[in-house]
Amino acid sequence: MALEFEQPILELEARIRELREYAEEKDVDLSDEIGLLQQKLERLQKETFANLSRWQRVQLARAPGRPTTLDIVENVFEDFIELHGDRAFADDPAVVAGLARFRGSSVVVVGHQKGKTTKENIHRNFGMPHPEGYRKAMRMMDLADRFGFPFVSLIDTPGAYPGVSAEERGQAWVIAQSIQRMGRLKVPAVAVILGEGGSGGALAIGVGNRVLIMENAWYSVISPESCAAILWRDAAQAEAAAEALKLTAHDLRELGVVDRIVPEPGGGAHRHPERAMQALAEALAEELEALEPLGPEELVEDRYRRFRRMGAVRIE
Amino acid sequence: MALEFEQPILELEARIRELREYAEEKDVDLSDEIGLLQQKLERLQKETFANLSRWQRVQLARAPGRPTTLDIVENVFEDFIELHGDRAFADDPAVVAGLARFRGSSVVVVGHQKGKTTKENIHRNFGMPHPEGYRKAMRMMDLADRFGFPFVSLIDTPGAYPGVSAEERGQAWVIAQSIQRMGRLKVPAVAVILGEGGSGGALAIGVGNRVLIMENAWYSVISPESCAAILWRDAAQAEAAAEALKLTAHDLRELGVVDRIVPEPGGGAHRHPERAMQALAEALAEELEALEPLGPEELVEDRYRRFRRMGAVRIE
Amino acid sequence: MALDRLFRRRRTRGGGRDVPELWLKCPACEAQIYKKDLEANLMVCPECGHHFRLGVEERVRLLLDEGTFEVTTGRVQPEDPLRFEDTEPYRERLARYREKTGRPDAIYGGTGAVEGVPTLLLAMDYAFAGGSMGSVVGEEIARGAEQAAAEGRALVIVAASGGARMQEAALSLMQMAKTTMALDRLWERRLPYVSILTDPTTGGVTASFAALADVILAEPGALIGFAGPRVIKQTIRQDLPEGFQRSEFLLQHGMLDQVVPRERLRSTLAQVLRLLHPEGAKTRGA
Amino acid sequence: MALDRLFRRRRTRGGGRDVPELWLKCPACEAQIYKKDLEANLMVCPECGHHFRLGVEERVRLLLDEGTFEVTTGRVQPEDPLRFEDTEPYRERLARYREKTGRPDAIYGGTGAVEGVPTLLLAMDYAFAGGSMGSVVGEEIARGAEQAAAEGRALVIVAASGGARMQEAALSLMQMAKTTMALDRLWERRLPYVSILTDPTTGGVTASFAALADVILAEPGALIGFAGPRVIKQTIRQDLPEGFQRSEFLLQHGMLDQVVPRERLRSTLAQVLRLLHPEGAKTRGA
Ligand SMILES: [Zn+2]
Ligand SMILES: [Zn+2]
Repeated sequence: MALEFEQPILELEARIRELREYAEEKDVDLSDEIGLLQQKLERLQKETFANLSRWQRVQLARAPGRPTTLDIVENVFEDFIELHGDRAFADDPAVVAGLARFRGSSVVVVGHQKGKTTKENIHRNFGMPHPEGYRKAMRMMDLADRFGFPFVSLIDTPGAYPGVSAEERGQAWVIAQSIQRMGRLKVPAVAVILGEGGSGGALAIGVGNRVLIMENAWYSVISPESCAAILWRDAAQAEAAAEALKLTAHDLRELGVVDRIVPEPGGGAHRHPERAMQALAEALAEELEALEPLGPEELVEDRYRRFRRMGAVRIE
Repeated sequence: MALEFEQPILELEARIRELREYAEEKDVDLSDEIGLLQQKLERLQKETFANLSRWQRVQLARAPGRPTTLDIVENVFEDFIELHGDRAFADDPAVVAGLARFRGSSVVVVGHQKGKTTKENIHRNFGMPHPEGYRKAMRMMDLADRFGFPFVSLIDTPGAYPGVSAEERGQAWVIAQSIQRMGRLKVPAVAVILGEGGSGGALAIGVGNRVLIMENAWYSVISPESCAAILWRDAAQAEAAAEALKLTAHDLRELGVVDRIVPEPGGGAHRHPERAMQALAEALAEELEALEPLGPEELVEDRYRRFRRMGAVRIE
Repeated sequence: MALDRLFRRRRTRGGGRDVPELWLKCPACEAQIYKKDLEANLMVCPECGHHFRLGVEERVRLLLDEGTFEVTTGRVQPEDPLRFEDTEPYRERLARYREKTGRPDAIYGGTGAVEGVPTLLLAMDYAFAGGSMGSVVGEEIARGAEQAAAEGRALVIVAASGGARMQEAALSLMQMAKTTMALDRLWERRLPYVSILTDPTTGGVTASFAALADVILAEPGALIGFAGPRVIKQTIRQDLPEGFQRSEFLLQHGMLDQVVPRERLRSTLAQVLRLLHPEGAKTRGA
Repeated sequence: MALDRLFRRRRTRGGGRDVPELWLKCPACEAQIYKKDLEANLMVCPECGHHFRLGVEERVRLLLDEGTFEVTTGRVQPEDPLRFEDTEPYRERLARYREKTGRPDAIYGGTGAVEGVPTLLLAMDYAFAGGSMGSVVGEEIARGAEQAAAEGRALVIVAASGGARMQEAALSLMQMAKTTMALDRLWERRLPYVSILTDPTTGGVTASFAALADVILAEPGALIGFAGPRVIKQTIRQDLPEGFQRSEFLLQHGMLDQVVPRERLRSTLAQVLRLLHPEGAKTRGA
């Protein structure tokens, strides 16, 4: 299950664990040896994670064990109650939505949801929503506006589902509508890219006044694999595509696409989800507090200005 | 095709026609005889239509040849352009919607649509909408509000379609939403019951500031046949049920459910659709003009007050 | 509230004449259930979880904080605007139902609190003319929404209805618009409205206020829909799919927020109201 | 406008060197068509009605009143913010397309009138990088919406696009939000926006401004969707249904207002704009 570049770290960790057990069992003092290995481990981890390639980050972003929307609503928020359905066609398990309390106040939360097992993943359609999922999200935006609650979206999808049923029910239409609806929110909106930020399926709930990204998440117009398949005509060139797409948190911060990077603990969020979620909670609290003074019209205008700036052009 | 109580009138008309042809052919003067028969015809028609039973009116309301939504958008309005689809699932041919010009100004029009032939009726589902039809209607309400155009609805349905597919896609939900949406219109809304006003399927587009009804139309919570089947346990008692339900234009005017009766020409709208449509055009023009001075909030409040009054209760 | 208190009043009243009804057969699993056990279990079959219908007084006691309830319904009385008569005059039917239920029409409720959240709770009474909505039900709901808005209360409506009341014809139909539009008084004040759908909720009630809540909860296995199953069967001339128009089916089709077993209904409702009601939504300062 | 004028300019320019292209084969009915006949017929196959792609200059001439057009696009130039390189550097691709089309990016248009209604018309150029939307397309559309709002014009956008431009990655994606949000400037002023979908309109263009118009028209037989047919085929590992993702399919599925043959496109657009634009909507006083 471990990623290739994680192997040396995991092996070192295993050796430290063994030594500890041995020392305890035999009642000998190996603290010097263990201390040295610990230092070595920390160095290795730092080095590995300081020099991650973009493709390695993509792998981290997909690593099982990373905090998902359901983890976050249970751990970062309180009193979460899930609300189901789009009131039109179906409930989409690839999108989780509901009400919760955050630092004492009610908020509306919507997020993509992948499964942690194959069975769950099939149920959740690997986090790829159908149109119903986005309609559920829009219903939540209505709810946030109706009650004046901040809106928090959690993004983690390879993309909106590219299937016949989704096309029949207007996948493009509903993504466009969701972008528009979120842009019009009269309440503070913060979007967080948790893991994968795959194209329009991610952006549909990504129109925040602030857009945050976990340190090892990615966000782009297309996945590296699909990009490679189209531009290189070879999906195996995904690594090159990942480099070219500049899809990491740091790239996006530089491009002005995201406002803030939520740091992940050493080894990545999948190895220490609680610490990752704590960092997220703090960032979220700060951003929501910063938005509090803005009135409804100011929030809409702020969001417009934020996205109006995006892009790189030269005016002749 | 003629209704039973129309037979004597139709026979007399046929005789007059024959006499005319005979007189012309043989070049003889039968004007006295024809004049007498004409007088008799007028008397008979007046008598018949002055004493129509409620059940006879129900039959008239269903008579083929009455002006339908498509007739009205072509004849009462100008420049009609049909707009299709609910932008979510399907286009419902049982509901026709679009933009048009009325007395020089743009309006949004929505109406139920029955077919004139069996084939057309199958295509139009006998004027019984699926949820998509009501979503299309709501989209038109959005359009009316967006541009500040008056909203005109034309009601002619036995009811919303009672089938599995309609239930699956939330028939009750969408009717409720349409009632709510129409209540919130910030533009003048006039509803006209053209023929059949069957229950929630009719009311869904019936929340007008003014509700007009064609003289021989009916409007009730249930069709006479269904009512008879439930209360009398015998659908053949439809005539008795029609009487009990007090579902005619005059009954409804008395109950305060409708504001205005649009008179139909002698013999009913199905025999002289152009004249019926002309009367409708005049009534519509007057009602829209009367609503013109009201502002957006006043229109919402006016609609609320109108429906808030409805009902018969006693406060102890 | 201790669950065994829920039916205290009825047990006290009923006295010793209940003997022939001591045992009931569950229509779902056919188990023979001792009536007191059923009542102690909130009228939920202990064997299979089948939810029996719950009376409106029991419903109020189930959902509201002890000692907070004050009835507001009952002053609005039905009329017979159409002088309707089928196999029996409408007036006589009304009198019969009044006799049977002790109430003037198919709705009961009032003000109270749900875990402290000020609430106006209305419950439709299926025992009165199948919970059908005529002018009285419509008027009580409109008044309830207006009062809740004026007093800063959440509105909670427990639906149980065969639909609109035929004997008031077009006037019943108009209640769909009246109740729906009255809900907007809550919108203006940002007060929550929660709808609880119980067995059965169909016709004009589903197609108006019941479907328009901020949060829609339903009891398990409840029949919920627009057209009744018999009508649909006649229309399509086919058997209906298993579970069709039941709560779980509606949840899958996106119409409900949650299906909540009766034992968790009160706590779920309280959680929703605390999150949505202005008094609960911002506790930062508290 | 006389239809045979539409291609006048091109014919004049092309001169005598067009000889090898005098005949074309219709991809739908395989008929051999004389090129001049095709052009005179608005690039619609005279045999089967198949709509060939129409160039952006021809599109402008087709839709705007003669002599009213003033180009507004062209000042916004592309950058290479990611220094993107696949099998070819993005800069070189851009230069090639500029060479080929004579335009800096995949959009062309400006101000004009449609049967008198003041309009800002933008047409996406499929010949430039498959009409893909990068920063320039997004910026031109945002500017177009803002200018239309400021000047009281209707906005008309003719879409033709394979989707977002991969070589600008996340910045392309952001154009979906930027263009969508810019449309709200028209809302505030009650100015109409009409979207015309032509073959093909997919990906991020469909899933943003193209799907959000007051009225959505499409040309017959155009491929319209979110995911491309190849991607979908890979996903479901089945053949796609006949007519899937074509205009007529989308009309049936409720996504379009009308499918309009090219010969009626101008008159239909004019009718919609006259009904929606403030200058046409109230003629009572006129
Ligand atoms: Zn049981
Ligand atoms: Zn051809």
